[in-house]
Amino acid sequence: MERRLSEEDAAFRQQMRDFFTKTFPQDIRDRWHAGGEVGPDDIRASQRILNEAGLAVPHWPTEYGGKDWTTLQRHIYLHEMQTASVPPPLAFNANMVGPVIAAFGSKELKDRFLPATANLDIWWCQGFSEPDAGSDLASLRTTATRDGDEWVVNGQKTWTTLGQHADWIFALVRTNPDAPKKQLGISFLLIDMSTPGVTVRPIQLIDGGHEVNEVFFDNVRVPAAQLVGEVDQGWSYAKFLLGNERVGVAPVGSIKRKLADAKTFAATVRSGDGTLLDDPLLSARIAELECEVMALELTAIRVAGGSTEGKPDPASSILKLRGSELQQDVLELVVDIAGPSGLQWNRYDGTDLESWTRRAAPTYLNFRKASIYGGSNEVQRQVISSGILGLRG
Amino acid sequence: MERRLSEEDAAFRQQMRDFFTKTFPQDIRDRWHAGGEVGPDDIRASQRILNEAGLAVPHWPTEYGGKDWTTLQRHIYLHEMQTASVPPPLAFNANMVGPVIAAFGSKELKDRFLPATANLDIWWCQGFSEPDAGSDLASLRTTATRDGDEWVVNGQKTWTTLGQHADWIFALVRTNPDAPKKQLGISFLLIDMSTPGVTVRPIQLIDGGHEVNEVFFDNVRVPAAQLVGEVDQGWSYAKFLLGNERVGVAPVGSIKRKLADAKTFAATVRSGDGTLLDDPLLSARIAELECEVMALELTAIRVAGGSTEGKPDPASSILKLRGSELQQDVLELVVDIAGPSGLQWNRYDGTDLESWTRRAAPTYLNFRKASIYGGSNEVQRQVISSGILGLRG
Amino acid sequence: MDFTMTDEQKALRSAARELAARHAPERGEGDVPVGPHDHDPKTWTAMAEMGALGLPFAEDVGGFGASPVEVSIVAAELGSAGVQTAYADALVAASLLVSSGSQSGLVEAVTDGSALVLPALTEPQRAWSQTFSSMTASQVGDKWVLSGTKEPVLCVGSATHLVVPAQTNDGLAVFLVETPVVSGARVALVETPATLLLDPSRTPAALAGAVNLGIVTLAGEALGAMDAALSMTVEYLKTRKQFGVPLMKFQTLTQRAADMYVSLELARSTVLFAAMQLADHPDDAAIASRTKVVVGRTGRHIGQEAIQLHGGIGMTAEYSVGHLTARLTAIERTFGDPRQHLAILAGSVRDHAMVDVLS
Amino acid sequence: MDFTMTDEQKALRSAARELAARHAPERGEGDVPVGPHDHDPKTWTAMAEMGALGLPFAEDVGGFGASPVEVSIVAAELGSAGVQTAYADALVAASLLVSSGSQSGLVEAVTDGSALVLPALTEPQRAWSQTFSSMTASQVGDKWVLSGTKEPVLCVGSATHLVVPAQTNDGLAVFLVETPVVSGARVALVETPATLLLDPSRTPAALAGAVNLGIVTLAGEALGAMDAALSMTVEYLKTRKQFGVPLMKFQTLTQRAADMYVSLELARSTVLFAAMQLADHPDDAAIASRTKVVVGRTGRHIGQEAIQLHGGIGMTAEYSVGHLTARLTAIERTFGDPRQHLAILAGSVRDHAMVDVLS
Repeated sequence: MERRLSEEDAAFRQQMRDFFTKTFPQDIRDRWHAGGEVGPDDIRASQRILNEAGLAVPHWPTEYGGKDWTTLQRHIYLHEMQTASVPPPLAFNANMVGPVIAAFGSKELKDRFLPATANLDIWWCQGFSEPDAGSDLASLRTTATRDGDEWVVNGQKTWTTLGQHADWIFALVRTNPDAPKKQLGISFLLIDMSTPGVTVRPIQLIDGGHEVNEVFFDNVRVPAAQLVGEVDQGWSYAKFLLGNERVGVAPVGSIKRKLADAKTFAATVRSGDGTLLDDPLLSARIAELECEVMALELTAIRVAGGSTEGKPDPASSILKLRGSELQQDVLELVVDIAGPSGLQWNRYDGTDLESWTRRAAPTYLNFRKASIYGGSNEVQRQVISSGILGLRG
Repeated sequence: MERRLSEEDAAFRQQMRDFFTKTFPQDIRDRWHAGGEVGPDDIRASQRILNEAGLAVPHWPTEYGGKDWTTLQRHIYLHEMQTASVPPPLAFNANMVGPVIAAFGSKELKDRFLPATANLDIWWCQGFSEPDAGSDLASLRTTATRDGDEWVVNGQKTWTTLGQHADWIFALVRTNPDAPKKQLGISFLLIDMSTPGVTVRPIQLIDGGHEVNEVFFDNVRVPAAQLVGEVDQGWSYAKFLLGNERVGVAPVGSIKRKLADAKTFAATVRSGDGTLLDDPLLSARIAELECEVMALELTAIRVAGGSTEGKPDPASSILKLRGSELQQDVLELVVDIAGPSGLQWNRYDGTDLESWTRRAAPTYLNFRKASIYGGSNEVQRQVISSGILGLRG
Repeated sequence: MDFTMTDEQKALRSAARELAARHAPERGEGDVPVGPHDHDPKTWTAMAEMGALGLPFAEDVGGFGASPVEVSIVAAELGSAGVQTAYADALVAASLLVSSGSQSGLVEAVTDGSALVLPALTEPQRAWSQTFSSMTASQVGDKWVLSGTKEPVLCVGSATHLVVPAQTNDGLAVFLVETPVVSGARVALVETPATLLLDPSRTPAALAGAVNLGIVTLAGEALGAMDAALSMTVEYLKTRKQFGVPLMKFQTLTQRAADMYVSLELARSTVLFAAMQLADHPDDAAIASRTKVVVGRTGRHIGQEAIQLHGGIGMTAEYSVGHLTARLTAIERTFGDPRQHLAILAGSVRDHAMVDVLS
Repeated sequence: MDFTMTDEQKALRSAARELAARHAPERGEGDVPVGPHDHDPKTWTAMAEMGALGLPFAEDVGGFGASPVEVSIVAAELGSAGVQTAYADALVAASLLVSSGSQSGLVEAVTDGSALVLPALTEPQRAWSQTFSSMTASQVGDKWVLSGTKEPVLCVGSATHLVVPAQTNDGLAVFLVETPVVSGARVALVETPATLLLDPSRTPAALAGAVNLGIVTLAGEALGAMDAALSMTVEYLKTRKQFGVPLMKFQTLTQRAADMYVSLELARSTVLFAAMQLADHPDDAAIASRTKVVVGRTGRHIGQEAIQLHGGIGMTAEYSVGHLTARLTAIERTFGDPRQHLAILAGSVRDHAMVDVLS
């Protein structure tokens, strides 16, 4: 056991910190830090800057931009990026479809898609969930029927985050309705969103934003070459995508950034003769969250070290579960700190309210999603109880 | 809706308060208030004093000592008794077997048992749970086989509280092993503990006490007349016994007494320049518990008003669930207040520690039972979700 | 003590339920308003017509001689249907007008809906306080003028008058400002003429009573919102299938629904009691704080679990449950949040051995 | 940062596990000791023989040149087996002896087990404090004498020496008392001769370092106890049947077991890190307080749930899980409870923007 960073890792951290806080454009960071709905341009710009610096897809194979870092270095990279409020590489590209294509795609697919994916020249979105296939993803009904050199796709996906900005969608489709198990007979298909028959309908969320969408497929013709890996094997690629990654599962740096902001905010809210940061109950709550976030970060570092061997990993469920809870707790704390100033969150001119107070409640409400999307916390507990504890319900 | 007590109820409350705080012997109240393992003599003495005053079994039929009070009056009676630290009538007698005999027993059984039960001339214990029939009570295996005018009982009961002091046990026994459902074929039998073949083994609990026991039956011969109601109908009597009562399900008065004590204790524990009661986090915790206990008491009063029609009542599950949680929370608070002084809870002479500090941890540990015995909180939630919300798992 | 509604109260509940159903926001595909509400004159007129706006005030001052109990009944129906209004705020203002004893005409206009008088109590970047105002009041000749900023004041754009606590040389007093100039939710006054409603000697008790009335009104609304959120969740668990079976087959979900129910029933008892208690003792600050604590915690519990048990659909503006949670989130932080009220209660735990609810 | 044990640490763990198994309390039918432990000389001798008692101290002062990391490894094995000892207390005392620089002979006797030196830190009816002592020290000629009471001091009946913080005219100092007269767990000194170990200038840092070592030792023990409690619970859910099926078929129970596991893993990371951190910075009060908070909350969660998920059997002294919970309950309140440590941390939230664990 060794607490201290090696000289090499300490230098690495300094290098990351310098890049993110000195080289990376301040205006993009400021907008990201302020929160709220961020325009796609900043996300695109950020990823291209990162990619140019070789920092967009460090966990990919080296021939496609990977850096062969240790898991600790990847933690440091993410931590420094998040605490500096640098918009991270788009998860659908960097952490989802990219690794799947890299692991299971043909050489042709890799060469065609990976560079554009790393540079966000293609903006990907995810077509997994359906109205009747959420936690029970394997019940999906969107079909792809072979017709000559093409697949013909029909059906509907939902909860497609940022789908309105996307150029392409990676989708799970049922290619063999007669397979003996519903998990079999599913394939992983790459679909150009501009293909005739693809329609996107944004869904409004309770914070007023539109970050998720329904995507409809009506006889959408997809070249057969855009099927990743083997036909009918898509379920195993999806599982790889959903659970193979321990690093970055919990957004520790973002949570720490927000908790630090919360202290800054509390110090600006007058209460009695002082500020809210002088309130014993509030400062104790902050201290408690700092303890819990510290325990989460240490756990992220500790379990990241183990190997996943490319399999779904129950250890990542710990990080997803606790990470989403703590993220929600910190955002709720900010609503408490905003207090009455957070009660009016519609935009208007001529206000003395600071913008963080206006964003506190909708951001809190928006992040109730964190314990639902990407495998609900109930599913994560199930993975832990069954996969780690051996409790087979 | 009306908040104020009627003049009649106000007078009733004063009468109860006067009796419990002025007439009832102070020494018994002091010992009960101090907590810890209380000897059977105090329990017996208390019940006889109450019975003489007509206050032991007010909810029984009037011809056997009942008072025909309103549910609010019964709440007041219990509240004043508990806050005055008067040992309550033994639950096995007053709230369990007594009402069952009164409701389902023959005239002969009533006349034979109810007066002695009310006066604690017979000390009853409960023979329901078995080693393999806890939450799943209907799986019980203790058998009673008819032989002439007698039932021959074989088997084992467990978690029999205060069985070591008991004269009689009321037991659920399987009289028809071939019944189509396991809930059928169970009878409700009254057994003299001095009958040959009855053995009691005390079980030590984690606080060191011995309040529960195993009771073994080895060819115990029981006169057929001691079967309550109809043969094979015992399950419905047991359900009546476990759930027909809303008043007193949550020990509101006891919780309030202990929470008031906790404040007194906290005011005696020095901390910094003051006492623990000056600690903002501790006093906030106390205030929070006062809010929650108030909500519980109001709910007890509110739902007590409704009729149960003698059926198991999901509303009592609310009181059992929240009552046990709050009782445990308050006892845990006392451990916090005792702090380092509570770390040595073995008895020894020549100590400067007050006795409440010594009793804090074992009492807290002992009352972990509150959410397990008498229908675990998981069972109570099941009763609520199924019986009230209609969620049939 | 009796928690049963009288026939009159049941009739009031029916009327309020019918009103709320008629004015409930529409949901479905497409965008809808989210978050803090604007003033809806149609709903407000209907509330005035049914007498809701004057309910807790005596008849001789232009009210309808009912009590906070009736107010909480109406508020619960609004909350259950998701109808957001300035009801609590308007009652706070009206209570102060009534306390002043000098505004019977305006009270009448308030209760018939022709005037909308709102209180301006909160300040930018300042925690809730009902005893502090940085607004200053000074006398120019025999006229008062106010200077300072209050924000946010919800629905203020529709207000005809504001009731404003302001600091005088002698302490906090309460003033009436007519047709204030506002931007968005901000009230920035500069030497603005105002009428003295309550002088410093009468202000603390009047403000406490007014805010207590606001607290119990919002608690009633929260009760309705929680009721609706739990009902919708239970219905969803019964009908929605995952893995081929209804969600209610998953015990972890049904046990959590049971916990929601228990929380709700305890909150219900608290709100009903608080309304009865404040009817008799309008300035009982302890019951108001306890209600804020219990209802705040319960609203958080039920609101969060309602979304979680719904899953993704609970996040959408097309479905009511998220709106209910948003409203509960706002109510929890209005007139002080549970932490603040807990701190107030913590300061007085020495004053009593036990909390006595029977008297 | 690396959480992997070295081969030496693994060997130490094996040895400690073997020792703990040999000295674990027997359970089964019939009465057993419950609650606070007495000193068991056999276990203690075995711990001395394996070198546990001198682990964290430098070799040149009679220790074995290891660190709090190794201490926490040993403590976790004791905790897992339910072996209660004065290990944490003895390390606190030894740390103060080492800090004094004047007691190398006694340190040697402590590490070989021939002396049992315990700290007397707690006072009747006083909250935990490591900066206050009502024990007074005065000089009679060139000798020091102590007067005052400390209680409870666990295992004090077996102690050969006590280390006692006492108030001098110049501030808090630390003294050594030989063969104290005690009753039960009470140490009542009246003009008792004592040796000055640490003068007021050196006392605060030495006491902080000593108590931090005690905290991480107990945190290690708690980790082991939580590990054992969770394992037993999981095993019980797998094997115990209700309603004809194993308990693990009840999703509400398995989801709660998962939550226990998550809590445990976060606590594990915290304890391991705290041990490493204190090895480098023995007087880092913040990491000690954070560890108390995390481990205290987790011990409470796991201890309570372990009993609840066992049901009735978890309440009995025949079964280990209740003993583990009892021990976790005591550990939570030793060297300050989570509330106190939270209050300390709350006082310093301004001192840093974020908690930095990588350096």
